[in-house]
Amino acid sequence: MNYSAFLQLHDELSLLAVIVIILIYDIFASEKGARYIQPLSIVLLTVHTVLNAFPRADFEVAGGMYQYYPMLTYIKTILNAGTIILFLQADKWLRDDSVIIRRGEFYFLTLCTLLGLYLMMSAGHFLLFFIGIETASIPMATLVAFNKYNHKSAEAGAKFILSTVFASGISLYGISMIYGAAGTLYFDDLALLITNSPIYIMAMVFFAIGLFFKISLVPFHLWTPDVYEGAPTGITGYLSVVSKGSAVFVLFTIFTKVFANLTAEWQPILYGLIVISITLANIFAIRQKNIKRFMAYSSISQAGYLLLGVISASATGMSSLVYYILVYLFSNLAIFGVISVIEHRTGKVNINDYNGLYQTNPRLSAVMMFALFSLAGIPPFAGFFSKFFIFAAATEQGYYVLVFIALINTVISLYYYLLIVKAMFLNKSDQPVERITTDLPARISLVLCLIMIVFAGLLSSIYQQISALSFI
Amino acid sequence: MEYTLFILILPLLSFVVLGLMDTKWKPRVAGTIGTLVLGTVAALSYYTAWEYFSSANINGVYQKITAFEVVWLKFNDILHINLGILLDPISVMMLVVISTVSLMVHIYSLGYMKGEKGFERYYAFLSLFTFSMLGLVVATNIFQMYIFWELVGVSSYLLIGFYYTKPEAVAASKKAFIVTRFADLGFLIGILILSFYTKTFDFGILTSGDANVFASISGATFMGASVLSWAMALIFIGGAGKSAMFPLHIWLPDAMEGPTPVSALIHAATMVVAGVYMVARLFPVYYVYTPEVLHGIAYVGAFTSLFAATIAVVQTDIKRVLAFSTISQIGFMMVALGVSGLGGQEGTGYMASMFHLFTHAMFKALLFLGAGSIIHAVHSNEMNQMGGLRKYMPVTHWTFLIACLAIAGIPPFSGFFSKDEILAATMHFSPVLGMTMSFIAGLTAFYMFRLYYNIFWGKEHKVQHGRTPHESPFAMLFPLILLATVTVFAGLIPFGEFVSSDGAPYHIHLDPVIATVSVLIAVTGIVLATILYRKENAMPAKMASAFSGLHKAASNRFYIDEVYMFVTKKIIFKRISTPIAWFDRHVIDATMNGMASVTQWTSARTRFLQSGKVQHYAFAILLGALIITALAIFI
Amino acid sequence: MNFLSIFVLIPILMLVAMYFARKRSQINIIAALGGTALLIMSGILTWMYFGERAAGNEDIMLFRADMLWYEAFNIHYSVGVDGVSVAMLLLTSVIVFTGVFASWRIDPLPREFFLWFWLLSAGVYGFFITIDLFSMFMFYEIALIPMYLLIGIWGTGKKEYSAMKLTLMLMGGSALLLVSILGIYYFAGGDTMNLLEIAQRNIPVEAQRYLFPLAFMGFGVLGALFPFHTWSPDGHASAPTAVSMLHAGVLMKLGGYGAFRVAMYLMPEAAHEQAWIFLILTGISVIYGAFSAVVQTDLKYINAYSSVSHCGLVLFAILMMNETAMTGAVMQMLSHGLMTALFFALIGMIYGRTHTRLITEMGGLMKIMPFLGVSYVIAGMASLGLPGLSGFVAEMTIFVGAFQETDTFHRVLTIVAASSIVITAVYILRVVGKILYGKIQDPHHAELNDATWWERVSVVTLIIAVVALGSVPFWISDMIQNSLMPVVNKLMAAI
Amino acid sequence: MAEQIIFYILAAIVIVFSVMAVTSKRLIRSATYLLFVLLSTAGLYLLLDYHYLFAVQTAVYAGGIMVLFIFAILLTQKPGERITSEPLTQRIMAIVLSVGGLALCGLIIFQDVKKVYHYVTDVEIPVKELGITLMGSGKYQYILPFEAISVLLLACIVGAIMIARKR
Amino acid sequence: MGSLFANFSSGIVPLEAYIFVSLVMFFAGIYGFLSRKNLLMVLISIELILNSADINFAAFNRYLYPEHFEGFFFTLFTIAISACETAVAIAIVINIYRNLNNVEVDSLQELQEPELQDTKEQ
Repeated sequence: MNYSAFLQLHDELSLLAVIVIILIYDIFASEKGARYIQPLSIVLLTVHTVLNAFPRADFEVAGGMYQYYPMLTYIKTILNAGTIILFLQADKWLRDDSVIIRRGEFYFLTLCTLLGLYLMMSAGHFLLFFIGIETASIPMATLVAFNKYNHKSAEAGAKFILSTVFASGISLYGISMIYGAAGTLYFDDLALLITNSPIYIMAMVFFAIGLFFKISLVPFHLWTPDVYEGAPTGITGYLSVVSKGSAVFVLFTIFTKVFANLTAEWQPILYGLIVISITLANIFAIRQKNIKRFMAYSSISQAGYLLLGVISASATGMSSLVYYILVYLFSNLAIFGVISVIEHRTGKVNINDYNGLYQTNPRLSAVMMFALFSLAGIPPFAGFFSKFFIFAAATEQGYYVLVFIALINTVISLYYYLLIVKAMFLNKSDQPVERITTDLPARISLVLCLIMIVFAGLLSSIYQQISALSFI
Repeated sequence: MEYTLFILILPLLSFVVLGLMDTKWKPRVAGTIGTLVLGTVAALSYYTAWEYFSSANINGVYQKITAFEVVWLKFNDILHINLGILLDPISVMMLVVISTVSLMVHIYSLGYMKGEKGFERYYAFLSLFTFSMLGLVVATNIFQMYIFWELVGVSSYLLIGFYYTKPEAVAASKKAFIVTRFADLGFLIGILILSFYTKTFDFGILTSGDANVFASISGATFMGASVLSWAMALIFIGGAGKSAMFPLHIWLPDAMEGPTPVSALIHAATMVVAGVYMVARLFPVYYVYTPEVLHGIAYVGAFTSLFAATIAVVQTDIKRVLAFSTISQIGFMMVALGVSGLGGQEGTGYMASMFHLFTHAMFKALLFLGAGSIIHAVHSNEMNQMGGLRKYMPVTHWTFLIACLAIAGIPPFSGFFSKDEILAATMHFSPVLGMTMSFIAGLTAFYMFRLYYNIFWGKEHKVQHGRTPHESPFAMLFPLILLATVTVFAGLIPFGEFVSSDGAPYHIHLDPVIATVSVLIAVTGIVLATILYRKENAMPAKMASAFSGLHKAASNRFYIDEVYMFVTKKIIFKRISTPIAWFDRHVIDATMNGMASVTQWTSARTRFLQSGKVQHYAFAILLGALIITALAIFI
Repeated sequence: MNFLSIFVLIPILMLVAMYFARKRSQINIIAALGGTALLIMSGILTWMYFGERAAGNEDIMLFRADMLWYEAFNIHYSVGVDGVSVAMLLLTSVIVFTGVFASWRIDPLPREFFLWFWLLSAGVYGFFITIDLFSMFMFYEIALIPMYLLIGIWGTGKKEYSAMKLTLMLMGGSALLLVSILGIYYFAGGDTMNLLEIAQRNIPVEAQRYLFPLAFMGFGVLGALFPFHTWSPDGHASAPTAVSMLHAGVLMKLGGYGAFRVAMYLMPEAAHEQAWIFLILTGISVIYGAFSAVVQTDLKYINAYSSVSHCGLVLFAILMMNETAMTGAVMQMLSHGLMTALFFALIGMIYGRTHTRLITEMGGLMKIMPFLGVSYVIAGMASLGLPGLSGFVAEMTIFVGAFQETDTFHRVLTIVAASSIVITAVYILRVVGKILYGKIQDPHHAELNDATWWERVSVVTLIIAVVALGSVPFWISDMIQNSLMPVVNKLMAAI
Repeated sequence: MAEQIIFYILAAIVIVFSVMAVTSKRLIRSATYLLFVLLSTAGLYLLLDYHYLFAVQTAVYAGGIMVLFIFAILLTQKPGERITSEPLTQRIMAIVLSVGGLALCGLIIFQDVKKVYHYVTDVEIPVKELGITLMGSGKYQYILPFEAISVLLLACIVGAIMIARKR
Repeated sequence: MGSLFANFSSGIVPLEAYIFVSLVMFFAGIYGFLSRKNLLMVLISIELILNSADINFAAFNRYLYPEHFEGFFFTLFTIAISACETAVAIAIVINIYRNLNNVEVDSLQELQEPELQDTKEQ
């Protein structure tokens, strides 16, 4: 029993250390000292991120139960960055009287879910994978219900936990079928054993439901708008980017690694899912009045685009997928940053409330607009590049029609993104949102997002780095 | 003879300078500049004519001299538009005509337009017109001709619409432009066809008689006629538009809304003969390759001539009478060209046409200027506002009379000679046609003297608008006198020595029979007019009621305008444009909007999918899972 | 970085400068400087281009520069110009320059207006100088999106609807385009995005059959190809003056330029196969736009439909696929760009005074504002193809070129298209007659002023350009013609 | 043979009470039926010679989870209250879907699952071996999930407390 | 199904029997989830779903792959996970109860698609 191999698990260990420090600090800190838990968490997470931002060589631990390859470093760094930005944006909210008492738990639980995502992504075995995904989901329910005296938040928490457990129940049943058919749950072994007999297909589909649910593809998306609307805005952002991004990445690795022999089966499945996800989400997004609900549908359709990277199942697909996650993360978080600033100050979350925002808050609306443009794929913002690459990856595999459908949907999505731009810039309002002085952490987060939105595309080195490490 | 370039450049410069300066200069300065420039141009033209006719005759044939030529726009290695100056007998003759009439009009306008608002603009436009017209006649190639053709059209548009606050003037200018534009489309297509097969625009090559040029086109046919016929017919449509041949003549009477000197210059003497000139220019092609088109031209000309003369008899607006007379006379020229042969006596028609063009320009300008002088005095265009003016305006009266005699074809005035040649040629070609033309000549004499008597004789309207009519200032009289002099003597020019169908000079001789008959017919016309109109009597009204149907139809110009109005307003506006615009808004646009609406509709109708109940969500998840499984396995 | 990149850098520099500018006067002066600089630069470029060609440089593209950008997709920032691009750059410069002056008194938010304005220009310039499919597409989209805000904020009428419609339709077009670009990239071997290199390869004909219509329609949407033109009337009608100018003047040219540069150049076989479909569509555009313009009562609608007609002629000529017609197409782009910009500038100025664009509510304006009136007439004359002004040269080149195609189908279409010149005359004269001539309709109009100096700068520049192009066309037509040869040769070889 | 009989009895209990648990009108009865199901499942584990699993199932489910349920039921329900089901149509839909799903999955599984297996009876797994497997770091050894689940447990405890306590 | 009877008579409890039990349990759970209004009932159904997978794991491990303990441990860990999940879920249900004073699913409908008043917007 040689446990020293586990020391190689830098990422998880250091994150665990952060979690433990925060937990202990939260428990033992004095009333006064508790104030510092916010900067402490942010600093610790930043240190953790920086320390683990350098790719290493491939390795396996525990007989392949934990696998490492350099791309994981990137995706984890991206998720870390997202979490840091989330922490920065949530800072103000966490100082509210209603939640200040639980802020220690907020950091702790969020980091736990992050650790769960780590495990999920690094897993080389379905058991570890399942534990990872559950670690990411179950505490997430408590985060969603974090504003527990708020009916909406409580309701969203309940809906989330019920549907997530339902989905993971199906997923678990699928895993049991895989086990029953193949006799092992190690990814590397499974890759050789899986054939295209019906039981494997059924097992794969059942298993994938759990991920589809997290990615919130149509028709597994129905929880998304309700939960996004009800959850605290920071958590909504987290759900929409960090949780979703890692799930897509895992879907890619598992589908291409474990179910490589079933490629001919899962590609059509994804094809259909992409089409209906993007289309239906777009159709629903058009009618939304609540901006968080709106962002939910936006994120569903973005998930469809993300899956274009998965369906191409190539090195290009992987790199463009990771890059897309990166860009999507920063764009979406910028929007959620602005939403949370405004929501926190005025409690307004309807799109109509954004009318005339530019008159009073030009900078916030500018950031929002750039982020929306980035999501819609307008150059020179990063979203254009990420979209182009992911489309290129899909066309490389011959998915012309799919890309075409996706592009037509891009136009629809542009429509509803422009609705918000229109609200902010074009519509006049008698009572626009008052002038808001953004607090420093949120401002830092927005600036960070903005920098990435503008430069992540123009500077090719980011993509080149990712591309150099992608593999099938 | 590169100096000929200045004939073009000077008016252009004058236009640009006057146009840019606009109201910055005093009217007098602008007028002076314009007139001086035109004087120089006229002098240059005369010198050119002198030099050309004295030096270009080599081996008994007048040579075509290209005085100047540059490539203006290269389409490809074969086709390119050149701009240049081609001197040959007819172009030189035209130079003289245009610069003379233009100069006269310039001088005349100094008096006529005095005190008008936009005097500078007027002179600028005159310069532009002169430039364009000169450019047209010296064109070395058909495309250059087309370019200046268009420019002439625009100048005409601008000048007709000179009184732009008058709705009639605006409408008339618009009409003139659009009708000629429509005709020009034919011209353009004709050029396209012709140039495609012959690989050239150049007149020199086209008219050289080289059969190779037309080798590739001769076999081609389209809808039963040879392509070359199509091309030449289409080109003629362009000419018909400018020269107001039926049924494209409708713009010309309305064009009289412009200032009268403009009518004299453009709508009588120069621009309207552009069509004739063009046919003459391409005459060898017409004659050799498409005689059927040439004959068609003759018939169109004859019909137009008759038609216009008939209308002229009943018009009461003096300028309209002159306008229809112009149409009629151009018809004569067209007929002459149409019946002409090539070379020597055979080519009498050609020569006669050019000759008539020349003399007509002079006497018609004189008529118009005289009419202008009258209008200037009376402040009205209507005949019944006039009468007995000969006492008050002696100079105008005499010059007008000379012109009337000339157009009626009374010797020794110039019109007699030219018209006589035309009748001779026509008679030679077809006696029926010749007789028709003779009849028209009589009609011409009749309506001109109807006009003459109505203006200068009959009942006096002494006081008009509180003023007694008085003779015009010298600036206006001078051109009248000068043109009258020319009108008197121009018939004596041995025109055949200079202009002929093949460039070789020949002697014209009068056919005494035809001359006598035609003079008799003319005199009959005059006598008839004298009886009817010299003194006020009831006969004209009786005549009118006797032929009431015809009279009414002729007064209304045979309802051609109404037909046009019907076509434009009812068909183009109501039946084409409005439906298209409607279609665009309600079908195409609605389709595009419809896509958006369908999306939104779907969006609004799909709410039930998102019920808010967690069981429904789970239901969807499971159903999705099962369906995907089933599809993946069983398909 | 090389000389050409300056054309993109100046607008970007302007973006930065605008960000710091505070007062209206500063904004205006900076913008004017930028516009002037661009105009001068394009002049210098033209001169240098002629110099190089005269020195015997036979490369297809001059002033090449190449910078690897995204290695994974072989994306380069690759610039180079030929005669066509130079001509387009000149056009853009003139219109940007005049656009600045036309929006001298833009209100409200002048700073923001110019920010978007310059972003738009950056996109347009970028599009014309790059020869890399990706960068081209990127600049293309950069040029599209500022439209939304420019129209939405500073426009008039149903501006929000129009802005949205315009943006969505153009983006729809670019969606088609993107599929096509990706297809071209992969079918050409997937190792280069450079136009010139792809042109050396042969894309399989089966692939071309799908990619060509996508590309052509994608660009065609911007080039107002029937039936995708409906954004144009609404968009133009609602846009502020300078934006209409830029949009009709330059942006619509992106369509023609792109169709020629990408669709025709890279996929000649399919172009030959499918030309007839698009010829019919463009033929419809030409006639249909002209007829629609006849009955409109809003000045901008008239001009927008006229643009549909004229731009249809551009695509029409491109599809004729011979040297002359294509030269004519480029000339028509220049000509239409200049005169439409002139039109929109004038309409904007008139609207700014009378506050109406309905021709039924105006009349006799010539007397009140002679400068604008005369300029309008000149613009109209250019539009209806008066010799000596730009329209004539372009249209004649197109018709002569189109007539070189010998079969009846092409012939008939050419004649049909040519008949548009008559209809053009009808609607132009109708407008001129209604608004400029005649009696003054509204007594309030009698007190209005003529053009101010900045408006005069803008108008006079455009008129000079129109006259220059129309009266001395040979230098620019030669330049264009020579540059077209590679494309034409490729098309010829594909028969 | 006895084993078979025991299995079928257990299986019958599991199936019957599963169905009753989800159809019962009273909440507390449902919970009781669930308890029966869980205990019978533990019995099945025993039948499979997984004694340790039997113990865990009994302790954790029957002991831990059921208690939570009972508390929650008592907290939220008034005694004797009948709980209602969803409307009939929805229940029919649920039945159709469940039965259809059952048919589909059953078909696939029974068609495809491996038919050849050797069943070794009466071999109890030594707990030491289990311990080594649980604590080992090699292949087929589970220290890593074990550690990972500790984080999950911790997070869930913290989360549940945070939500549940009144503060 | 024929093989089921064959195995039945051969004296060994067939694997299919276990799977059948688990399948029925699974779909019973699903039926419960879909048809019950009470949140606690829904949770009970979820327990059934998770438990059914456990039976599968154990049975597969014992019957087919007895050499390793993969199914065994999966079951073990799943039991722990379902305990966690139940704990959190019940906490949330209690929170709901505190907020809404009942635990009916129908009362969880504040979050749903809003009605649209006007669809006419461009």
